[in-house]
Amino acid sequence: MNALLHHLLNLPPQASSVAREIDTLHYSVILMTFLGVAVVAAITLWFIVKFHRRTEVPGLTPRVVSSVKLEICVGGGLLAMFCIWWVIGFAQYRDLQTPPANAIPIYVTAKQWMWKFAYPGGPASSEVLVVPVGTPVKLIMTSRDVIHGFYVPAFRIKQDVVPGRAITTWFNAIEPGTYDILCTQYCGTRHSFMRAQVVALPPADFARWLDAAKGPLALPGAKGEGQGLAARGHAIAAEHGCLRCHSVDGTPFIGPTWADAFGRRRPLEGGGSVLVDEAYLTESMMDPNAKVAAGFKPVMPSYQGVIGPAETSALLEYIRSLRDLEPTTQVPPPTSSITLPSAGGSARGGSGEGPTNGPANSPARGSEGARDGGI
Amino acid sequence: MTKPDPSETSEPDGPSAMGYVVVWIVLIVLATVSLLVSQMYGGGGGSGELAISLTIAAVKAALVAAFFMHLARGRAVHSMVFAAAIAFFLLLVLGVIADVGTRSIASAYVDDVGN
Amino acid sequence: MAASEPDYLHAKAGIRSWLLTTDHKRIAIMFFVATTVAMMLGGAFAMAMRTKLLLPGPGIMEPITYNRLFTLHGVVMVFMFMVPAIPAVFGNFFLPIMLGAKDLAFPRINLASFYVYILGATLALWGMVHGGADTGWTFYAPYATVSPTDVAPIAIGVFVLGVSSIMTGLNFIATTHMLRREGLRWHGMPIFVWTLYATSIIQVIATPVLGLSVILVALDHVLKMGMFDPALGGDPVLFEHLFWFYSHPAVYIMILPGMGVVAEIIPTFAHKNQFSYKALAYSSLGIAFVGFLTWGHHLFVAGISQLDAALFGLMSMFVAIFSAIKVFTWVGTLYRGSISLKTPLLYMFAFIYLFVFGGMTGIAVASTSLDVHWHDTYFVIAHFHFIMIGGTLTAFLGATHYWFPKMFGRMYPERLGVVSAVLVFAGFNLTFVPQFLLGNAGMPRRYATYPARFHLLNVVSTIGAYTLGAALLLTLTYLVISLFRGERAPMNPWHSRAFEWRTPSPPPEHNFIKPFDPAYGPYAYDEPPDPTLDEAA
Amino acid sequence: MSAELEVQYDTLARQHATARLGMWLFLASESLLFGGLFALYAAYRFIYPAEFHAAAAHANVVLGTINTYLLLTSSLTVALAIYETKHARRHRALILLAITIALGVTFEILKGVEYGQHLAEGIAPGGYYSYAALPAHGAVLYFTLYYLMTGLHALHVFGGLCALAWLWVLLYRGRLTPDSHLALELGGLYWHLVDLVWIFLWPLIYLVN
Repeated sequence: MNALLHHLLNLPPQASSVAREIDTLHYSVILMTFLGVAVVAAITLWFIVKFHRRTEVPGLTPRVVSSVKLEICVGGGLLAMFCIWWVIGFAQYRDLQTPPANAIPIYVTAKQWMWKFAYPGGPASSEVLVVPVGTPVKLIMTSRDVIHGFYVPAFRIKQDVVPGRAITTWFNAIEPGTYDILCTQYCGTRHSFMRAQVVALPPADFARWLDAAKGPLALPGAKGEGQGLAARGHAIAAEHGCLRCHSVDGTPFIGPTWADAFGRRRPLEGGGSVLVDEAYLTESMMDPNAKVAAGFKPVMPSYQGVIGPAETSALLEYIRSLRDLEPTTQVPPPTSSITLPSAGGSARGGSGEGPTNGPANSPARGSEGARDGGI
Repeated sequence: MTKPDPSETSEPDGPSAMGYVVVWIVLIVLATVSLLVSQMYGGGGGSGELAISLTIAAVKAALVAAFFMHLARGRAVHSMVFAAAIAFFLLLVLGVIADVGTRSIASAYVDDVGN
Repeated sequence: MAASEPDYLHAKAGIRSWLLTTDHKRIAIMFFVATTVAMMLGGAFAMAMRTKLLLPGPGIMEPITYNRLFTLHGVVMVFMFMVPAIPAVFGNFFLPIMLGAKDLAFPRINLASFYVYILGATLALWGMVHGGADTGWTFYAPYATVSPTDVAPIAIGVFVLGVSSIMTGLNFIATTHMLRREGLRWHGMPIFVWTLYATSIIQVIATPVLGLSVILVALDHVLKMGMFDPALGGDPVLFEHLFWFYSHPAVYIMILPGMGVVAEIIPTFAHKNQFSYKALAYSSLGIAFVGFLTWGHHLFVAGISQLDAALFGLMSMFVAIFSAIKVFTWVGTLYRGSISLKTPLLYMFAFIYLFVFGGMTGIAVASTSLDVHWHDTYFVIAHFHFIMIGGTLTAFLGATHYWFPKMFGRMYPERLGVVSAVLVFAGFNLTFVPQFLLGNAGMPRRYATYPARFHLLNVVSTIGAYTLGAALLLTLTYLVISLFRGERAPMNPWHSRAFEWRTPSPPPEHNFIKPFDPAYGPYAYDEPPDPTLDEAA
Repeated sequence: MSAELEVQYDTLARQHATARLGMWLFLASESLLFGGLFALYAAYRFIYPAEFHAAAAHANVVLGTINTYLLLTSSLTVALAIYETKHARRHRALILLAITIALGVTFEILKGVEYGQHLAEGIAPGGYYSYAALPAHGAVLYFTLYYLMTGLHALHVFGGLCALAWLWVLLYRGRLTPDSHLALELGGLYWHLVDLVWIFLWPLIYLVN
């Protein structure tokens, strides 16, 4: 039943703890709507046929007046039904509005025309909202300029983000995957481009991602002016958080390693393989889930519109520069200064494994939940 | 047209000249009271003071409407229009206050996160 | 004596006799032209938008262009067409006639309201040519106060249009109270008058608040007044409160007169008394008053308190009941009638179906938790277009066909009428049913570009829009032609008992040769008509 | 408000009664125009009680109070002017009307002085506010509202004054007779509304300190 209506009504996946029950109310209301229209249509059509005018000039018609009792019944009956919907709907609304006590907080900042997510004690900034599956997440949201609307259709949540106020909403993702974040409050020229993504990871992967993310995010002299394109690409990789999922030392991580990836054929999830070249890498950045590498889950967000052509080419150059590395060997400068999570032991205080024990652990990791497709 | 009933068509005649003056004196007195109250509270500025001064204001408004504007002896429909305006105004204020007054006070937002 | 009296169209000649007329009928005709032009303009904007949405990407126009388009579409359709359409055209024309009056209470204010309307429209249109706002017709602060586009002239134009609307409402209320002909009791008035009266209350009471809020936005945009500026501690949500305090009741300004039209057309073509006169009359007032208590349901996700959300959600359920009672009564009126399926009645059936569906989806979005998912998505777009187009526009078209003979003394081509009515209905559904599904899938409104997965339904919707546009053009064409070529209309082509059909078509300058006798009610189909009427005329 | 009977009425009395009703409807509409601002005031006072309190202490109570007495008195004089016109004492009516106008003008002048003082201190509305001594947020809103409310009211006073001046001329020319002076009546109604609004503005703006 749910599946059928869910399909007929063209609803997005029910990926949050509240989605299912909200949809159930949705079904009942919509079905009653169709029923109401059907009943009215049936009655009117019946009257049209039965009481069709047969003479050119109409004669007198009997005076028929509804009884007040009947009106009260109709009105009262409908009102009762509406009020039931109101009670249920408002109860659900209250749940949507009140985060559970154990919800983990994430700070959301909206501005024309992008979303920024910040984790307490975690990365200071991210274009992607990475959350654990099965744990309530509380979003504490504010806007830097105008009113925006935070909307995740798959979670059935929406909340206007008002400048000057901190407004919270919450959700509990129940399915790993990548879901759209759309801005629903008209906020200016590029309103319709103000999209982001939620990546729901299994708890273990989320924990690892968070640890990795705690590392410093950019090289000294970020953007690497005056340095080679590869160095610049590396800085961009750090800035956009690529390195939180993709290691450069051969360690398989949430996503496949970049070390010695370029120019090789890679088996794909669901059979076949692909040559890792500029074309494939670019596609994987822009449409990550088109060709997912074997052993990884399609949880990588698209960077379409997030990184421009120049940055893309820099990233490609950087990845190419890593092609001669032997997996599991100590990575050479400049990458060594920022490798994730191998920097664990170093002053940077990341808690990932070192490169040496990387391979040892990687099978174990391989068995754990989501892995990123694409690059 | 519907039969002209006197109250509807005859121009509502207000109080006598003396009546007007009396109303005016009352208004002045009330205004003074309101002023004194506010000075007495002197910086108290509590809701109690506001309630008092608004009540006085309401009384004054009622006097002006009833006697200067002839609502007292004018047509009922005038009073209805007047009452409707007040009622809808109160609805507006109540609807807004019901929101502003009962919002969960948002915690001060830490500005260094997010960017 | 009678026959010799010229009708209002020929009573006076010359352009001045139109531009400076105080005859409510001529002013109504001028409003008819003006609002129709506005509708075509808004329709053109709609077509451009739908064309752009044929492709997910930027396609034929820049986002900023699209954003201006939907703003202008909203402003033109709401403030220049929907709000004045039925009251200022058909209300203006028929309210005095239905009351047995020679004119409205304040004819000069009536004329003034027309020119104020023109002034406001000109201001807004000038603003559109001169940059054009991109704020949406809702002018939400703070965006509207910082928008790079030229918001002020359009906001002020809206304010001026509001003044015109207030003048109309004030005039109607005073007329209804003071100019009912002798013997016409409140409970003897046609339902259309009741709905206009209810509408006028909203216009007089709510419009000033809209005027204030748009003026505050304009002041902020031009003079940094900053009443809603968070930087100064202002709360943008308060603007939304003020705006919707008008703009939700405004929905009833737009739909109530349409409901009145339904309540006039159905008895005529079913040749049957109102199933429940009082229900229709008082539900109109009920909608007008309770309609003021529901504005908050536009703010469920705007950051209002839960208490407010609860109150407004509940009130929204109540206001729906009045509409339900109306539907019940319209359908009941058909029972044991003598139904003749003419174009106006077809439009009324379209109205009832679309209104029931639109109304029920209104209940759906008022069910608070569902609104969270649907708010600001295409579901809401589809919902209120069901009410605004499926309701008001359908009623407007029905009224046009129903009263065309009376207003212009000519008949419209019945067969073409039926065809276009069917086309309008089909095109409408094709346009907006897909938008419900888009909303379910989560496509936000005001999106210049959209994710590719929404593509197919958008294409379908656009095709529907073209159909609807074509149908409307067809209607316009044959109506304009029949203005001159249509066969002469008799006094009462529909065998109606309503008051306006007891005076010649078109009516003389002062509406009646011989005033109607209210003793013969407008819906008294169970007894013979007023014998002193010559049906032949 | 012409004295001749219009075609849609059967008696002049009914025509005048209708005009009065129309005026009342207009006043209702007007009061909702102010109502929006009062609602904003209520909301912001609720959000920033302390700031409003501090800012209000800075309002010019003296001028505000004088203006209150002026307007209350002008309401009396205009009412009396109508009364005298009704009883065919045109000369008195002219004087009373003149007094009303004078009081109104004085009101506007004092308001101007008040504005001048505030602006001199840098207390300007909205983005132009530059008065350091008061808490920024709430105070700006208080004074912006102060300017908006009193400004809108002052505009209405100005409109009323124009109407009264025109009426004075009509009266002077003897166009307003004891049995036909509807225009004066309506002008009076409008003036009383202006007074009504001020009756509430005064405590809200000046007396909350």
